[in-house]
Amino acid sequence: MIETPLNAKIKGEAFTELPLDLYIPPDALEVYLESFEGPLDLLLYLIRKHNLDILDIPMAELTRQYMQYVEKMHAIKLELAGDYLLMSAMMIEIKSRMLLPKPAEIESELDPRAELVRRLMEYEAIKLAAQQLDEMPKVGEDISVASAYYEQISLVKPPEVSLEDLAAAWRNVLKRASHYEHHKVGKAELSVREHMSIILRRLKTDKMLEFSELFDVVKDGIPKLVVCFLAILELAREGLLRITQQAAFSPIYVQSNS
Amino acid sequence: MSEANNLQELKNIIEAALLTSHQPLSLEDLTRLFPERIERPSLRMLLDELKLDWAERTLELVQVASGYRFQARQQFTPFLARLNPEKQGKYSRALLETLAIIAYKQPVTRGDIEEIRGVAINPNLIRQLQERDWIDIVGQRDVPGRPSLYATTQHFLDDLNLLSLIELPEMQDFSALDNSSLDFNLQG
Amino acid sequence: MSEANNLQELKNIIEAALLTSHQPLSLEDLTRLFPERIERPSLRMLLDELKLDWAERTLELVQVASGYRFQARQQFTPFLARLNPEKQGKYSRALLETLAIIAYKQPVTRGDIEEIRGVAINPNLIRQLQERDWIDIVGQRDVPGRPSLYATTQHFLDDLNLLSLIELPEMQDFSALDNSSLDFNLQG
Repeated sequence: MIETPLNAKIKGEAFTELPLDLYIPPDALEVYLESFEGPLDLLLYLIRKHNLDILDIPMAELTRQYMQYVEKMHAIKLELAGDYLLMSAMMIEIKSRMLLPKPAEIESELDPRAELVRRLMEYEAIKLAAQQLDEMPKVGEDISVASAYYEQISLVKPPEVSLEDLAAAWRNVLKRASHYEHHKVGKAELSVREHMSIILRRLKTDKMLEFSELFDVVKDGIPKLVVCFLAILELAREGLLRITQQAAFSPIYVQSNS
Repeated sequence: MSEANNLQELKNIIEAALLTSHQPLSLEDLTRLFPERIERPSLRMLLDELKLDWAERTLELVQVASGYRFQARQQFTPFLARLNPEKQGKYSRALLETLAIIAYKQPVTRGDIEEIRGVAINPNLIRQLQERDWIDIVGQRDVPGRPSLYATTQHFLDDLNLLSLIELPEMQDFSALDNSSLDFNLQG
Repeated sequence: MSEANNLQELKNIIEAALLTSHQPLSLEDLTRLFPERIERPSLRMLLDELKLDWAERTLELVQVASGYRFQARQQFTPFLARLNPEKQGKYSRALLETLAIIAYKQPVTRGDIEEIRGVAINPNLIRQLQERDWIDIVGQRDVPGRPSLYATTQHFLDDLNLLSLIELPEMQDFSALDNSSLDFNLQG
């Protein structure tokens, strides 16, 4: 028995059971319909749910059921892939071919449903195979491979990376993640980020530092002091360090949250 | 150095190499370890011994598609899993089904995959599988547009702990039923 | 289970973890292996025993800044080096993008990188960058699992001939510049 696995949460509650009949809680509808991988998946679900014989599909019944779901998808404006509509057309065509009286001489012609049945079975086999692949232990998940350390003395130099390579790689990342506006990085942010790493490194050796120790007032110019201060604020905001003070006017301490 | 000592030394070098390599080592890789020539039967014998040496220990020496590797015995998996909390999420059904089609029907084009699944495929899926080094392009089909043919890699087999594709779980290929039997049932 | 058996079991779990870890494991990491609480003195004792167990073997258990790791004994280094006659290849796109994200968005966790790239990241990539000494761990984020925070190193700047990260190519549309509050000269 194949079921459509659902990994859905609705209003924080896990929603794992498929509804038993066509009534679907309104909130669940979208998640539910989205959980089908395509028209074949939906058809297989309907066939299994209504206990239909896949080798002798009642086309009228299945088409009616299928159209109901497709209309629901349409109604909630789920982006309805053309694939679903194409399938409707194909099913209606099969149904009508079955209604036509067959002249005796083409009696031996293939059942109009044969191609659909073949595709459903092929898809079902793949669906099962996919589940099996999912369950197999994999390196990095359930299999841990030996990887002890060794000192590398490489005879050949490792690949070089130029500034252009790096910039191109970053542009690629941005292009794909264009919805992450905040990933664009300007010089101001870069200098803050650099100082964040510098401060974290210092706090790795000295677990706790007095706030003022993080600033070299004599050597650093004002801009650098500002950047350092911004870096501390950003680190605190991201929860990477803690700033503490016992009492008013007593020394302020900075320590790593690590 | 006596011959026994020498063999023990060779075995140690192989062990050190396998314990520090993060990918499987083939017999060919292993021969590269030594400046002098070493015959494959000797290597195989040493590997067998190594396997025995470790029979009762925490790792086991296994052979996968691209060679030999040490891996932690299954019983440690639940403990080791606690070390890496940043687990990668589950794979989507779309990705798994695409992978299954490539694994069982290879070589296939994107069109073949879409035909079997009945839906258009997100190009990101293919890219994700390629980045994971589980599939790659093995050629082009000689039809208009010359679409790429995808197949699974050795690395895919390694990651699934397999020596060859034959070891994949058998697919319940209903569609392989020949048409005559199908025909018979369909008349009903 | 007798106590002796139980201790042996704990030691085996630690051994399996250390042999399969891509990076040194701290005492804190090691405590995470076990569902039940384990005291640090007990851990230290087990690590000492493990060290002794391996005293005559191919690897040695050593303690480095960020924790414990198994490493191949020096005598094997020249042999292992023969395994990787790396052609001066090119780094993969995945590696370069990972490096770029660490450079521009540091400090970041592996999870951050995966989120930005939208695909799972191969742990080997991180390891490769660490072995090249271009990135290192500067802390842990204070969330469950305490994932490591990666940043670029001084060595990375040296290799790219940079004095500071600020010299990285700027990646912001000038038209989009609107944080005039930070406009004064930060390049100092």
